[in-house]
Amino acid sequence: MNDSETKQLEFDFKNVQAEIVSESSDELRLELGEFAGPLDLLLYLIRREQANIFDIPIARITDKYLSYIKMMERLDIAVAGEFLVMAATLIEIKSKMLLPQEPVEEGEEETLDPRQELVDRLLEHQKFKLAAESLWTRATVEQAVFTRGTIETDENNPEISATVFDLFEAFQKIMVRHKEQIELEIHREEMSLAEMLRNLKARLKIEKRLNLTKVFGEMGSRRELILAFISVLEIVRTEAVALFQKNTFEDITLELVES
Amino acid sequence: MPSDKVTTESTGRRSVSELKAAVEALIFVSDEPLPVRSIVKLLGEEKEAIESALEQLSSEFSERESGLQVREIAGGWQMSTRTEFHEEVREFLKSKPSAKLSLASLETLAVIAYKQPVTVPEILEIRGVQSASSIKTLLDKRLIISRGRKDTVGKPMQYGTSRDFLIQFGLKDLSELPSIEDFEDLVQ
Amino acid sequence: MPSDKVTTESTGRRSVSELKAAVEALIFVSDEPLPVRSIVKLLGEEKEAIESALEQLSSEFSERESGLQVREIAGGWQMSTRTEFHEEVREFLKSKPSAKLSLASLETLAVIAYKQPVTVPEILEIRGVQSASSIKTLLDKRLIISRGRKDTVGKPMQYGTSRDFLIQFGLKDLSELPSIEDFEDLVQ
Repeated sequence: MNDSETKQLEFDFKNVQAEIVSESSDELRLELGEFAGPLDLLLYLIRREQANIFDIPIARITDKYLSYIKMMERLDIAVAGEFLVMAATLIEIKSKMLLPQEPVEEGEEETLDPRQELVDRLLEHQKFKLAAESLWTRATVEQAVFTRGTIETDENNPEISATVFDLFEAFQKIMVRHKEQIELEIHREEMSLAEMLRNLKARLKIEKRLNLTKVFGEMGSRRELILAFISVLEIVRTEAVALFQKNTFEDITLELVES
Repeated sequence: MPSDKVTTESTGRRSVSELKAAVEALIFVSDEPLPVRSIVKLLGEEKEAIESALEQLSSEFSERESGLQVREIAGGWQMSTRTEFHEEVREFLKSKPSAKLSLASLETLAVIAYKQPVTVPEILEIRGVQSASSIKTLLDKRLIISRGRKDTVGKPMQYGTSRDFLIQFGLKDLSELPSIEDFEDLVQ
Repeated sequence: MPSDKVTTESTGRRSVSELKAAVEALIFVSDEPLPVRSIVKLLGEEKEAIESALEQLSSEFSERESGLQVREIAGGWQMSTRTEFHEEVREFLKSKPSAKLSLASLETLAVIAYKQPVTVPEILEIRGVQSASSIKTLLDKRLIISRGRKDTVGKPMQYGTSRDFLIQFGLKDLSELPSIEDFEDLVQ
């Protein structure tokens, strides 16, 4: 369902409903995204049936809803759990509606309409859809506003202002890195550090200059990668070489310094 | 522009017009909306004097139909281009309108903005669908942040909107959002 | 300020005052001094009109004793703070909020937060790099504190997060740190 994230909001908000497209009289295609949940489908059906949201013809809407779900299954679309939960809810409401209404006695509270809870949810859901629309408008206006470019006094700093999530992510990355290192130590085999060092030194002699991003990219395993990295450090330490990086995040080049 | 001729000297060391200029310089260099209290601390002038300098500065920018505006946003003051010039600026910066949020993410953001602090199950209840990937997107874009844990079963994480949210949506503070009740009338 | 009332319409599509405002917006967003020819190309107006807009803009800024100046420098036009305010500006840039951390410090802080109490060798073991300068930064910013010595060889100092850490990251206590479980649903 990650696709819904990449779909950009370039369409008219007012006309957005669960994307149900009629291709022929009875063949329907239902596009599912996070947006098109069961509440959206219900709202769509209510509108299509020109029903009143405050007096939903529950039997009719339930039938329509179920036929959509069947159709989704027929088209081999995985029906998300939420849709099935809603189907169950609808069926339950429908059966409650079929029970004979007990006459309301004097002084007794009127029994709650079995549809009430659903209606409340639908109304609440719609409110937030409108709120989303108003946010969208705001964001559009704000995208027309720009702040100043970087100025000299601002050293282009690599610093970031952090939240707990940054902290968490940083920690997770380290743990992944750490785990890989441990795995490497366990699988010590094949090429030795000395071999790797010899290889890289020889290559540097011939090519005079090594693009390290490229060199690291050529390594077949994590183990080789680490060996290559250590070798480079060793070369930097022992040989007449220099490391170059034009800009932060750009490729690093190892160059033989002529002596 | 009658302002600085009428108003009297500020309480601090600076004249009103000096104060205005100093404030303008600070807002200009600040990367982020600059809170009044930071300016107060920095310049050692009265809060009222600084607020009045900011208001004057802001109205002067709009009166002389500058290409820039000075306005209050996300609890601070900021200088930015006026929307009228977005085409020229965008062309110059070769910037495309930044990727907008998907409908799913916008809906999730709306729920979080109005119901904060709110947990994942509470968002599910309102939206009727799982919102995990939207929440991830919103966290990545720094539009929402965690707001501690809720004291219920499982101690779920609660989410709220961030300062970046206010900035990106051009809001002084959350009270500037239209009230959710306003949308009630629009619902059928 | 006789400028825009006296001067005639510019040759292009824009009025003099619109042109001035557009030019102002462009100079403002530009990272570098903006050459006249770039503005000409961008706005499609006559070179003379743009030059005159720039001159007018520049003298208006100095006439109204703004905190900013518009001037020609290094073959282009640039907006910057006026030298009179360099003290305030410098002080401001120095006083920037301390919540900013380099990635290295953030990583170190993450290890300390999740593994506390933890020693320097243990941090090295986890991060795979020396963290001495990060630890110093974090101590300076009072985000971490020493937590006594570990009872092993060399009795290394142990570190943990401070109360300031909780405040800066908006946490009630350490149990509010996000955990893997909070993210299981969010990651994919």
